[in-house]
Amino acid sequence: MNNSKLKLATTSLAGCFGCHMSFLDMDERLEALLEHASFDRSPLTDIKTIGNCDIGLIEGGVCNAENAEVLRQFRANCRILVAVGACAINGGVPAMRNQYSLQECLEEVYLHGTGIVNPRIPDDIELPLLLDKVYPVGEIVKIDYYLPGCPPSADTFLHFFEALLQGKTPELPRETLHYD
Amino acid sequence: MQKHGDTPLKDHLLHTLHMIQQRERCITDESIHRIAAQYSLPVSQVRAVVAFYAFFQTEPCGDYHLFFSNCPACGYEQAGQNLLQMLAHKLNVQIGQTRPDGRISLHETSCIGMCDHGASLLVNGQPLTGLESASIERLANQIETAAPLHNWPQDWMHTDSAVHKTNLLLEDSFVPGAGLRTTLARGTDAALEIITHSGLRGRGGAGFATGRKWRLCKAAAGDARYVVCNADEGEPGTFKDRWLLQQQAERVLEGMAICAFIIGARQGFLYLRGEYRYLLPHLQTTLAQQRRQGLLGKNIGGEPGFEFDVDIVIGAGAYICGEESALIESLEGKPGIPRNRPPFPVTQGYLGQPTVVNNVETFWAAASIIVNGADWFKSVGTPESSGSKLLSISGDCTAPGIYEYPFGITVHQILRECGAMNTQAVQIGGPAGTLIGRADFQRKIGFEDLSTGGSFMVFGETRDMMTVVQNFTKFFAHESCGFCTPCRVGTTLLKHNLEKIATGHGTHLDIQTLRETSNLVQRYAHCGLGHTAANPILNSLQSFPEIFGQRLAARSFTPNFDLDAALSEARRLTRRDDSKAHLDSGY
Amino acid sequence: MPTDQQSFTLDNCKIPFSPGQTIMDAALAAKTYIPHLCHFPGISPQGNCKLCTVKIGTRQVAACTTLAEPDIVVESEIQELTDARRALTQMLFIEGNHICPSCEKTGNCSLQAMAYHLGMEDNHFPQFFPQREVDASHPQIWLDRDRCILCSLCVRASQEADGKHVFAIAGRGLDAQLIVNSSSGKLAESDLAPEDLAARICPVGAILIKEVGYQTPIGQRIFDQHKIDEIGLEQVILAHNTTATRDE
Amino acid sequence: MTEDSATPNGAQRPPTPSGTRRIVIDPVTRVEGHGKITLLMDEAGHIYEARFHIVEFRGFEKFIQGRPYWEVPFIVQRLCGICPISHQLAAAKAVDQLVGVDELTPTALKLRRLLHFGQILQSHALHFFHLSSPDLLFGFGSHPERRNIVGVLADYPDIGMKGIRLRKFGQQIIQAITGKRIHGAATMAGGMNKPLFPAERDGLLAEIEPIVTWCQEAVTLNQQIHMTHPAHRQFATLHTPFLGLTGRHGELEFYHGGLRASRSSGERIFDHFDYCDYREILQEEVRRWSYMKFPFLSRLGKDHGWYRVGPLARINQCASITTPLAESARQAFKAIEAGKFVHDTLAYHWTRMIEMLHCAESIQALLQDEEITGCDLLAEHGAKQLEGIGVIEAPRGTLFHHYQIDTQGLITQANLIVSTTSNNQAMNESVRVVADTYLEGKTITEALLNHLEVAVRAYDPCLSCATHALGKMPLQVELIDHQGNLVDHMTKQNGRMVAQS
Repeated sequence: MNNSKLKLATTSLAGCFGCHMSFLDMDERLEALLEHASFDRSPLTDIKTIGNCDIGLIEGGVCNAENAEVLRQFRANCRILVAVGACAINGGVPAMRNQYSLQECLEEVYLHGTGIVNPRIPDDIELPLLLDKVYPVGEIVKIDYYLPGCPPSADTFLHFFEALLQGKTPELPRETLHYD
Repeated sequence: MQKHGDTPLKDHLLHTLHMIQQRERCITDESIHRIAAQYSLPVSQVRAVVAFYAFFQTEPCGDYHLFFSNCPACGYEQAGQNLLQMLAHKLNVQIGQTRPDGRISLHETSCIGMCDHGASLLVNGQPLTGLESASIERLANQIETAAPLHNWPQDWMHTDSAVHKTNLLLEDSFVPGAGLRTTLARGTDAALEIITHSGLRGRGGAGFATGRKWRLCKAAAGDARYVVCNADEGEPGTFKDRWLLQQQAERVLEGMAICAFIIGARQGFLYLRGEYRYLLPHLQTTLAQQRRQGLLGKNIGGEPGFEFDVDIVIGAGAYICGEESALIESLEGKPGIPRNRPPFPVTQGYLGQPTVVNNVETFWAAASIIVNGADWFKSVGTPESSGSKLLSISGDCTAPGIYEYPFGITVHQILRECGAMNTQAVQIGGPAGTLIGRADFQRKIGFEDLSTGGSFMVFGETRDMMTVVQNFTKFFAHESCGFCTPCRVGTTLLKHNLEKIATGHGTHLDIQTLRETSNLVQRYAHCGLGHTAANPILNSLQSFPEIFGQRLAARSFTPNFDLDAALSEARRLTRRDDSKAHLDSGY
Repeated sequence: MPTDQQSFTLDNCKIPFSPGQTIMDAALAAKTYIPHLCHFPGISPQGNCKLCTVKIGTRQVAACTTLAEPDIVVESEIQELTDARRALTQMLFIEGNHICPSCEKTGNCSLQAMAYHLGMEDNHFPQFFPQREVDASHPQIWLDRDRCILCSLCVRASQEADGKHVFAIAGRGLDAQLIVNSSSGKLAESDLAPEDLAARICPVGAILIKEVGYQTPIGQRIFDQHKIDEIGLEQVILAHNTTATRDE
Repeated sequence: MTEDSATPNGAQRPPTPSGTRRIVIDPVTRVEGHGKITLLMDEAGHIYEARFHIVEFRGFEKFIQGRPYWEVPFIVQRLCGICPISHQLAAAKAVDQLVGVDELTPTALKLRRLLHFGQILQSHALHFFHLSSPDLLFGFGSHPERRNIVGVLADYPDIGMKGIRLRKFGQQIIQAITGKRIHGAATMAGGMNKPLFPAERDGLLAEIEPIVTWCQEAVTLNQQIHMTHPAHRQFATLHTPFLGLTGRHGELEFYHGGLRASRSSGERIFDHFDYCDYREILQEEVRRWSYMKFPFLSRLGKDHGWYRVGPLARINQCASITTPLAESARQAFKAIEAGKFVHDTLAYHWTRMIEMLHCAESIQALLQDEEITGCDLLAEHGAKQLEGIGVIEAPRGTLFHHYQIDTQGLITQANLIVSTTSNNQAMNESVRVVADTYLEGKTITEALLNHLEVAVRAYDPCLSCATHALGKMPLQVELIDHQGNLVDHMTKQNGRMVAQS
């Protein structure tokens, strides 16, 4: 791919993919963006391990060990790391589980749920262990920019990229600022 | 509304709650309802009061109800031992809880004003002092064998303080009644002039001119005026008011009466911190004696119509009540949340009426000043800080105790005279005051330089100053009343931020945040507590930058928490401990 | 304007005032906005949120509780204060559980709108994630303490406007919480009514009328159509909350 | 399926059955969510079990407890940013029951249906054009760098842009009704919060004709791909029971209907079953190696009762489609097995496009219905109920939301069975079949990896829903020998596969 393009990696941690969907909501404008940007690791590509990137977009908070590791890989490989959406920024709706202990949450779903057979808490080694809480990404790695919203609108993404492509410090226009 | 008698105001809400707590071990919801009905108060207001004061509990406390002082000056944590934790371990009780058998409850509390006696605690209100690891063992035995308190070793009950240095006021052979006689003879205006001319400034530390305060109160419109003695000596490291009340309460009370005569008050209050409740019998005796001698009551000093008496109101564990408007709220039976000022108490204080609130030492000094004259007082001190000041010296020195020095004395000289060797830092004026290092030991005690309410804590070179700063920062987070955003949230943020740095997990970013949050709390808080809460941090960033610098993690960014520890619950639930069940915490 | 009226300067504008008026009241009367969350016209000021902090010389004071004085020079819209106000707002966010995406007050919430006004993009401070109690015992009104910012407007409104004492704040420091004046401590046993000002004044989603949910479509919510620095917005908010009451 | 305990290196784990090897695939890409695959081999080199691990957990069932029921639709839609509307609507249906509303106003019902059609249209478009078309257009073994939507836009700009516009149209419908494209708010207890204004309707109608045409083209394209690649017909194919809602006359129905289940032969297990009694027919098994549970039809038992849901299940089971173009597409599809069930796993793509066409036609009809711009949006509430169950056909299959509340209106219990969960066992089985077919020797090849992903992708698993967590599903392969040691591990780096032992 063209090296002069901004190299972009995206991932969703404990999010709902809504921020990625909102990114796609750029619709036809996506094509124009792709003239200046190319994807590295992203759910949209088959690149599984992140390489050196200009920008990393992180959706979702950090709820398990794997999230933490992926987040760190992104930090290590991205020149600019962006927390995208409410969950990445402050935990969002998944952080509602922070009101309960992990044990209470797991037991509700796997032991006490309706119509459960073989009640047990999944414990296989292939499953990433859950953190006691869902954490905002900024409590684990340094974040360079924040795009709030649940999700941030496609326009917000565009504003952000346009500023970066023009070599400016991205600043969100006040009217694009929203938390829902 | 109140009757003056030998007991504290029986019907004061705080006293009623205290009696219930004594009788029932806690204040139940049922009691709250009963009291609300009795006082015609909203239930929520009684609940708010119970929740505000640390000594009120809604869960039963033990037969032995212990409050262990965690003040760094008295050294509960020494030579690698933490006496509080040792006691908790010996008694098999969790700090902050009541042992399941209901026999013991152990709490941590801030300074109980026994800093010159070494590690100390309150057991059912009685101070035990001079605790060491050996006595912890014995103490635990006394409790486990249910020995009655009056049979415990008397040397634990030692509460007097040594006076090492005297000056004007301690050397004044004050004759009870002399101050009032002079005041009555001179008349209010002349007496007020003496106080004003003496340059006496408030001894609590803020240093407002006493004469001016009394004059403003006298001039303020009101149906009644009140004199309040602030004996809520809560600033860690201070114990001179406790000593004054133990040794020279009559002079303090006389000072109050003088003030009452000048401003035209008939009612006074002595607001005593809950930690000093054990002084009550002595103070009641003194009050009775003053009344017998005609120094309180009706026609005081033979002056027809001069009527003034003092009631004692006892707090229940809230540092903020040392702030005068919070104290007044507490006097009114409410949570001690500082009021908006203006209006100041001199115009709208207790029950909205003009009120003088002065420190114990201020009234005590005023009584002597009236007798000896303004020039006598101004003969020592500095132009801006006239007279002398009582200091409570504690910490790493050979002769802790009470010292009276003329203002203008250098820290250096004080250190020399109290037997402090190899001192690395002095905390002047308590956590809310100033922390200085060696480079500043030439500085002087006085309102124009190092102002202090009397706390003077010495820290030797073996001290880890980070521990001290952490202790003070936790203190403020615990004592914040919660009224305003910057103090309520900011003090806890500072506590967490500092802990991260102290445990070696901070980076320069955390220091930057620490500084920013400190500035925010200092500048935007509602009252003095908030304005000073970040002092230990800001002072130590200035004077002891190395205690931060040497702890910084070798990374440019560290998480705010221990990632691997955050997996421990999941490890327990899944019984996993494989390599994938751990994270490099990066912390 | 009477010619003999006194005035002071606020960010280079002359603000007239009458004796006894606070800086906030005088500014609002002169259609000049000073950010605030715990102030409400007609309710006695308390000054706990500290967002209205302004500078007089080197002194920071709360505009809502500080009396205007002749010829003082007051600064408000300066970077230093905007930064501090943003930090204070972030503190309010992290001490509670403000999950805007799922909160039914979103779009109508003054805290959120304040954060937009101040350009708050993240919470800056670590989240506390406290555990707080929901009270849904009342048939028409519910209380979600997760979102309470301890502004005490409901406490004051209940006392001053409704002549009741439904709410109080108890506990100190971070344990401070909104409590209900009833035998059980629950709203059900209180005399709170949906028409009460105390039930409608909440600037956040802490006191809400039940079963309203997301009644106002996105695009028509208060802060879809207004900005928080519009003077008189409090009346719009009250009107909105009244509609919510009536519809139910 | 049996519970197996093979594990690479966990000393505290039960011993590995002798003679097995394990392969783990991580990450799987171009699906919506996090997951990975482990393959267990016997000594003969056959894959006897595949495990599609869902690695995320969010605990919605717990943390919505204590929340008021009227907030729930907007909390639970955050399960998924791809099909938030499905969750909002399923929860809204449950909430309708809670407030005693049996019947919505005609306009409210039509608005909800319109919203739902918009949602399925955009989700199906996303899945085919953005995620799966690269496999189908370029081939399973094509160069990974090209095998994504960017590659499609470069090489098939017409198809790529039509895909983008189809999705956009669905999103615009959602935005018009809910105020936002993602995580908007429209439903109220017993109705909707906003009418569709005539101007909004007109704007959407103006665009509908090409949308219908493009959907037809997508059906044709998928039919061609499926029928011209004989390998596709066998690929990952399973013979399973199907489950889904159908309308009163057995027609294809997404918003409301009765449950119908059939054996793979086509024999009915039950029909027009009231979904409020779902507990009588469905149970869920927990397995230690996945955060996603394994639902099964109680009547068939946990070993044989697993089933498939989603487009393939719906098109196979329905008797008809109410819109003409989609109905004729359905008939063409059914013709390939002479009216019997089609079990081809890759036919999910084809049936998905038939459904997308149905959505486009239905949207057109609804937009032309005068009642759609009506203002009577809220039904009168009846007696309050303490339990509500909402079931809907989400893009990926049947979605169950079940709530219990207390008298104050706070949630006391919640059970969510999301569409992808119902396909859990089927995905594992498809992966096993593909692995068994394509695994050569004891090494993992890129071809194998791609084929495994293609099999999983066919189901359009929305793992964020499934685990009540969503995000990227990484695919990684690990090969474990009979002693439990990792023999081969495979992942991809910058589009190239890196295998290491």
